[in-house]
Amino acid sequence: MTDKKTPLLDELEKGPWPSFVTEMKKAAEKSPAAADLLLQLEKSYRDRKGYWKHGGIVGVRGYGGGVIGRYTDLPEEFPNLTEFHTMRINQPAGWFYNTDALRTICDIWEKHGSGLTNFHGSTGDIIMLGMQTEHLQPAFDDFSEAGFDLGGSGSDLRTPSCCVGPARCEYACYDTLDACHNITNTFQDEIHRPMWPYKFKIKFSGCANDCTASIARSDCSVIGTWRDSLRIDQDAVKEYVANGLNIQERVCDKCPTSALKFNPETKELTVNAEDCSRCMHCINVMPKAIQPGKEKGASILIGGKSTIVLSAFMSWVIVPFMKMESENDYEEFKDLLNRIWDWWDEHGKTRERIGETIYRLGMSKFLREVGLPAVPQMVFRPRANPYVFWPQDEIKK
Amino acid sequence: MTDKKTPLLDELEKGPWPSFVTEMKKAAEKSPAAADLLLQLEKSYRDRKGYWKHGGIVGVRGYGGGVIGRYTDLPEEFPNLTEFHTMRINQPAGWFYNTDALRTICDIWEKHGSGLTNFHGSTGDIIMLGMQTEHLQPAFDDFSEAGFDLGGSGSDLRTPSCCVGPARCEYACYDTLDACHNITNTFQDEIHRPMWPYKFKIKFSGCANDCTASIARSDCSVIGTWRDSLRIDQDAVKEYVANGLNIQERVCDKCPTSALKFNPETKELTVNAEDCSRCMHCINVMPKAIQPGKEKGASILIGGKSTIVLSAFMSWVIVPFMKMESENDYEEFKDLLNRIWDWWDEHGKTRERIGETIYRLGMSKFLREVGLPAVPQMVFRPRANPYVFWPQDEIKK
Amino acid sequence: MAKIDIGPPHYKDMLPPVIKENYGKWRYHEIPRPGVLKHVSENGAALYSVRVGSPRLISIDFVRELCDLADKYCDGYLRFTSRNNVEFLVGDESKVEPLLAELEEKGLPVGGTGASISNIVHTQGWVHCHTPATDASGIVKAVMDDLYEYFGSMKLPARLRIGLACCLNMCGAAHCSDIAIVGVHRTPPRIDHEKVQKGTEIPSLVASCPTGAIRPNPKTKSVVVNEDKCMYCGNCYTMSPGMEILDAENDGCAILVGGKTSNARSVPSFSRMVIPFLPNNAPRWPEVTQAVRNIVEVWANNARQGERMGEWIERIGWEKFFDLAGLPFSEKLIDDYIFSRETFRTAATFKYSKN
Amino acid sequence: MAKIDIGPPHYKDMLPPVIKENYGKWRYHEIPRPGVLKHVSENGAALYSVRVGSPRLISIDFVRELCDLADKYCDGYLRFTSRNNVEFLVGDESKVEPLLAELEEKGLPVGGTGASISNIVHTQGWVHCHTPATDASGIVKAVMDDLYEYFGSMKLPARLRIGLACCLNMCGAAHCSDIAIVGVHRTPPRIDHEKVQKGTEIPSLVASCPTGAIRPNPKTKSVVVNEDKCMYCGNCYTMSPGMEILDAENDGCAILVGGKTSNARSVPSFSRMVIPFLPNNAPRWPEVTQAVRNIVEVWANNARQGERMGEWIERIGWEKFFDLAGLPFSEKLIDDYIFSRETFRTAATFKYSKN
Ligand code: SRM
Ligand code: SRM
Ligand code: SRM
Ligand code: SRM
Ligand code: SF4
Ligand code: SF4
Ligand code: SF4
Ligand code: SF4
Ligand code: SF4
Ligand code: SF4
Ligand code: SF4
Ligand code: SF4
Repeated sequence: MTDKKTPLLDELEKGPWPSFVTEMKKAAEKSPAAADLLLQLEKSYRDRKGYWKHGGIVGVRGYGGGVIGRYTDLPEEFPNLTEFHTMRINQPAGWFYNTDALRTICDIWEKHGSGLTNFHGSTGDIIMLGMQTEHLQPAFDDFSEAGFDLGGSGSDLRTPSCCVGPARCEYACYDTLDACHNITNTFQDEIHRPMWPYKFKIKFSGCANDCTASIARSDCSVIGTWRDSLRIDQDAVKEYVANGLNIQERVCDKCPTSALKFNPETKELTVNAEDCSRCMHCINVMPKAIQPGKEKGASILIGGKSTIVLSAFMSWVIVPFMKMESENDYEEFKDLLNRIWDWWDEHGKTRERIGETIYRLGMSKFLREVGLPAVPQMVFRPRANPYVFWPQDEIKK
Repeated sequence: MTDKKTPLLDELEKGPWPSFVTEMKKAAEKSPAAADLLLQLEKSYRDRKGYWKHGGIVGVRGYGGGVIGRYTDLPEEFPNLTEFHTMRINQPAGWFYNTDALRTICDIWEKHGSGLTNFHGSTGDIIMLGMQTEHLQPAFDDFSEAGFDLGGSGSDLRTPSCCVGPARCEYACYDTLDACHNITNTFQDEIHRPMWPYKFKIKFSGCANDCTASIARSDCSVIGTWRDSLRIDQDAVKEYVANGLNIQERVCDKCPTSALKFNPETKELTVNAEDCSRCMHCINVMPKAIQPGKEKGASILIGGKSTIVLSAFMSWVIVPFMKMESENDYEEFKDLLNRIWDWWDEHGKTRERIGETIYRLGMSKFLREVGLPAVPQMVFRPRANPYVFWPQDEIKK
Repeated sequence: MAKIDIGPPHYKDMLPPVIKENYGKWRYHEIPRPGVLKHVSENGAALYSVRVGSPRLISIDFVRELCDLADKYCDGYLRFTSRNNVEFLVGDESKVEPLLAELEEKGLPVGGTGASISNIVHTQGWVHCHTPATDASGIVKAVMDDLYEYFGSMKLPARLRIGLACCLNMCGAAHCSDIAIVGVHRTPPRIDHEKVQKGTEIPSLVASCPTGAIRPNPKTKSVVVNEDKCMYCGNCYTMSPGMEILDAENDGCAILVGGKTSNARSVPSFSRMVIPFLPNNAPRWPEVTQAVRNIVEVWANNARQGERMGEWIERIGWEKFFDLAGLPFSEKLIDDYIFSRETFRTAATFKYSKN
Repeated sequence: MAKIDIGPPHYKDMLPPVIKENYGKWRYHEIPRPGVLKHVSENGAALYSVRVGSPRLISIDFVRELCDLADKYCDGYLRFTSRNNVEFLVGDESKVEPLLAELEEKGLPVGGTGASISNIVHTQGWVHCHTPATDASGIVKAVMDDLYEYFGSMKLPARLRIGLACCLNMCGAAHCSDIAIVGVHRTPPRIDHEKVQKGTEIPSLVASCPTGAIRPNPKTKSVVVNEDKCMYCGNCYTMSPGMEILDAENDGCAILVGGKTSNARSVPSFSRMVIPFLPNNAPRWPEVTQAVRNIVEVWANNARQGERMGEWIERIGWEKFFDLAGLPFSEKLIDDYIFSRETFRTAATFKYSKN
């Protein structure tokens, strides 16, 4: 199989960055489908277009999503790609693995699929790339047996994901892994059975650095923050000074709220906590000297998504601060999600993301109906037009 | 007449700011219409609503606009307000007057109208407030005789206006009065005979301080600027320093482009002309030391308007720099206006301002069809979406 | 027949000698005292402009009085400003003091220069318009009385420009003012079918509604309004007398702040709503004057020198402004119209509010 | 039958001992060398994370190879990052150097930390999707080969994040990246009426078009496209296989720059288009790699330390960026969609361009 010629793709085995072509060739050694994939891709490279048929609905028992059906446009040329579906496997929170688990995945995939995979897909799943319809159920059975479950696809809750958080990051303001795992488990039905106007994504970042890019990539972003003051260790500040850091220039001058004062005489750094917007900049530059505050939690934002249809949206604040420590806190968050989903279910058009529904119907309606108090933290600035929808029960009749 | 009671309005004769009620009472001494106006207004104050009928079209021979018809809702109670139209008189450029001219206006108005007036209306006209239909033509005849003409109203070019400019301001980068006068005279037909989708306003400001608020108040803003470098007089800089001005803080730190460097040793102030965006701030603070450059002209902006319907728009740049010195330069500007008006005429919906038409159809279409080259100065930043309308003659067939 | 299309009189005929001689030659200016500008020309000539507040709605007697003063002190020339103040153009320095004295005697306020509150750009209101949600001149008088000290002094952080429009047509173009007072309706139009049937082109009326709240009703040959969709803009009333929008009980004013039009330092900006409604308590609108004074003073007490209202608020953050001004926030202040998206806080950074 | 709805495995089972012991107790970190993070916990323990670039589209053999390494150096644990890099979690400092040596031997690149270019977030492209306007893995390989030196070093002004999406669905969520490479179509869909008639719900198809370019055609029981209104988003193709949008001749890539998602210093921002089209010159997309390198180098040579791409451009102004990068400007780069208004320069302030 692999001795068929792929001159264009071979070019992509050159150069220092690890080559996906090499990976495909490795897979092609063992899998006729992977071998055909290599050839179809070579043809795509030659012709500068893709050769996959449009869509196709396949799945496993008990699930409404988790599998993306895929069929080649050229079944005669590439018979092993006649069916070449992907299966989305929900990753463990934080993308941590022990090698046993990984090897098990590999073994299952060797048995049922092309041997090609993405670690990970853009949403966060493990992508099992390319399998036949008849293997779907057995592969799922094996994954389930091994403790793995499907991720989301279609108009459902997509696989939530989270940053490395407290597992390895000193900035984490809440336990992103625990929150992600807990909430993922609560919403198994929502993940596995599409029932909404469109997809819904949740991402958990432990602080405003937002290492999951949640604000751009998820309908609901949960971003760690604190309510009190960041903490400064003055000895460590002096150490940074001694090591040559220009604190005034690199830290104070770049603080977006001008909340930091550095005294070059005493070499003390002080913060006006009321002004600090917890952007993380100073902490990023001086992690040994500055830490988040003690009263930690998260901001909840809504509406992030990419370009189609109304343009890309970034999520915006709907709850400035929510504790994220106990099961009770999670309940509060889940309760909010349920209210939002109910509202969206009632008002959303087909293929309309939550952000688009809120945009179309207005934040004031959304807030009133979902039961969230309006606060100035939700907006960069108030409305410039005077087009207030006045609740008619507030006016004189 | 005036002994009828106006207890509410009388309250507005108290306090230090000159009172319009006092003015109305003065007019009421001589004009029964003004007297009735006082009483109707008192009623409005009591009932908290206006008492004018909706609209009404009246005019003078040869004109399509310039007069706003107005009729009271309560002709029986206020018979002298049965007809109470306003006439818009085109002010001289820069709102300069000699007293002869002003007295003549007063005399005509004493003869034909209520004796009440606005110096000036929000667009810039002299507003002759309140006259009967039968007086319209004779009043116009008298104004014309005295060298005054009507301003705009309806879907036409509205009376252009300009800042005091070179008449009294050291910042003026072009002759705002001459430009305004010249262009007003060229477009007499456009001012006096409504023929467009909607109104169109032009305002001339001599520099970026924009003392006519043109960017908010006109469909076309002509704002003075320069192409070379602002000029700094170092002796005058030293004088400011001697007088205690903190140049670093009040001038350099507030320059939006950080184009200014102050050397506290030599007390020299220097500018990086390439970076300067000609915002006027430094000149405003140190007018004795800093002057606009020598190669002067204007930026042309389009689209300003207030709230109705699509929200308020501010004008935006369509020509970064145009000379505004000679009749030739004016011709270039007028030619541009004509192209814009033609385009708007063809594409605009009824009651759609030019800014709204461009917004609806897209800047790229507008620029292509009006023949303006696209330059980055037209936007704060490029598009965030990839939704390019690709001219189909640029693609391969 | 009278001549038409003659255009306005030539401005050159309206310029005092000192200006004619120094036209385009002005070199710099000073503000020797509030309300007085001294412009000095390249060749040393000086012009003193004395700025005087006007109620704008004036009688011809007032104009004649101005003429008398101009004849006496200014060679018979004066001008008006883009904010409807009068400017006496004094070429002879020795006449400045006497002019000021006579103005004081006449009760005409001198001011409006530099870091002051100038005259309020405003509109017709109940005096002459058919769609007002509030009066114009009355509120202006009440507010200027209340803020009078700031017209004749220059003790504010920067200039403060107030605009007033009596309905959403916004003839006062208040939308880019440091403080905007805007007349607002709060109830949907009440349809007078007879009037609609009479003079109104139904398709244009339907098209005039920005929210699509109006549908034609072929049966009545009139229209119906979906009241839930209406945001009381009054545009339908502008199109048709049958769409009665005035409602004495519920009309009033909204307050917006933080706009500017100059390009100095920061780019021009829109005013933004901070109070959605205050009642029309004629004749002196105490709620409005008090709200405006509060905002002015919070700014004056907290902004840095040279910082316009909006520049100050953008620096400290709107959430902080609401705290400092003690103003309640509500969902009414959150945009829900076409360009709402750009106002949403698409960031995890903000300040906490006290309340 | 297999158990369903069991959810993912518990993350706790996936954590190495050093993390379990110090979970939530990390105190600070250092980057001893590019690609290696040293996290120190409150009680002094240290964890070394060695970050390794991956092509993301990998074989199970590759995964097994990673497992071998993890078993050898990391007690059998590893993780992947949100940008698809591999992280070896080394609890024992003495194992760091040997691991690095073996990685080097195997040709696995170590880097992506701090002021570097990390892995490119990307999508399926021709490998597995049905709507791509370009390939994904191929461009990523070509660009990363070209910018390789910036992966393994930290000499840039700040981190640089590249995202790639092979069509406007934007599965790479590239819209907030320092540099975004986006597959774009440039021709309207060609309708296969038979396919439309077969499986497509016509009203949904009509509704899917953001510009209203699609109208139903009751005669053909299919639709017609107003080609002038089409901006080739491909949303109709997602809805219906009959709306063939792939066009080998005219598909290609657009380049957008200046986005970010972190809230550090400046708020998150969208990437903005600076090159509307580059051709699909497979296999190595030289126009794309060259354009990306140019942008990276212009930024690297001009930005201040710590300044992200977008922060730098916003400071100097986009007009200046086009000058410095030597990129032509055209009306294609000016927004004409719903939120265009906020991009227009509503100010008289700007810098002049050289060209
Ligand atoms: C596999 C994956 C790309 C990858 O290579 O990683 C992917 C692949 C597809 N996406 Fe996606 N999307 C993937 C993450 C995303 C993301 C990024 C993210 O989640 O962070 C986005 C942008 C963020 C967002 O949600 O807005 C994204 C926005 C879309 C859209 C546009 C949705 C929108 O509202 O604008 C579509 C179109 C649709 O849903 O019909 C889409 C549709 C598709 C489909 C199913 C094609 C289609 O039109 O039906 C693609 C299947 C490709 C294939 O055959 O394998 N995909 N998709 C990602 C999912 C992997 C995973 O589960 O981990
Ligand atoms: C007199 C004046 C207010 C004043 O007291 O100064 C005025 C008065 C009226 N304006 Fe105005 N507008 C006046 C300046 C403005 C301005 C300000 C400006 O020009 O700088 C604006 C906002 C800027 C703009 O153009 O967007 C303005 C925006 C409107 C609008 C909304 C137009 C829009 O596109 O949003 C309308 C409604 C309409 O045209 O149907 C309107 C309509 C009206 C009408 C004719 C009422 C109507 O609905 O037909 C008002 C007549 C009042 C009356 O009976 O006296 N007027 N109008 C101003 C004209 C005086 C003059 O000629 O000097
Ligand atoms: C007379 C007038 C022009 C006219 O043709 O009538 C005028 C005249 C001057 N303006 Fe103005 N401006 C005039 C309306 C405006 C407006 C329009 C408005 O208020 O509606 C603006 C834009 C306001 C805004 O941004 O919202 C305006 C923004 C400025 C600025 C920029 C201020 C800033 O920092 O934002 C300056 C510069 C300065 O004062 O430092 C300026 C400066 C000046 C100077 C100093 C120019 C000069 O060298 O002669 C003049 C005296 C200013 C003063 O009063 O202290 N002028 N100026 C207008 C007087 C209106 C009035 O009666 O109060
Ligand atoms: C491992 C990872 C989280 C994960 O769960 O996988 C991670 C880990 C760290 N991030 Fe991150 N970030 C990770 C993706 C991100 C992303 C998302 C992305 O790139 O798509 C962002 C947002 C990017 C953006 O703004 O467009 C991100 C924005 C940051 C920032 C803010 C940088 C800035 O100034 O804008 C910091 C702070 C810093 O580095 O100074 C940060 C800091 C850190 C620290 C230093 C946190 C810590 O103390 O441990 C970690 C090492 C950073 C490094 O590589 O130098 N991390 N970080 C992700 C590594 C991705 C990769 O393989 O390259
Ligand atoms: S988002 Fe914050 S807590 Fe999470 S990994 Fe990044 S820096 Fe750490
Ligand atoms: S976290 Fe950000 S806002 Fe707060 S003090 Fe540090 S740099 Fe300033
Ligand atoms: S706009 Fe400029 S030139 Fe005109 S009066 Fe104002 S400051 Fe002077
Ligand atoms: S005019 Fe404005 S941008 Fe130019 S140097 Fe002066 S302050 Fe800076
Ligand atoms: S703002 Fe409205 S009410 Fe006031 S004058 Fe203008 S159109 Fe009339
Ligand atoms: S008031 Fe405005 S929103 Fe309400 S029906 Fe009339 S036009 Fe429509
Ligand atoms: S970006 Fe488009 S082409 Fe690429 S994987 Fe997503 S849907 Fe498919
Ligand atoms: S490609 Fe997009 S714009 Fe064109 S017809 Fe299809 S949905 Fe409409």
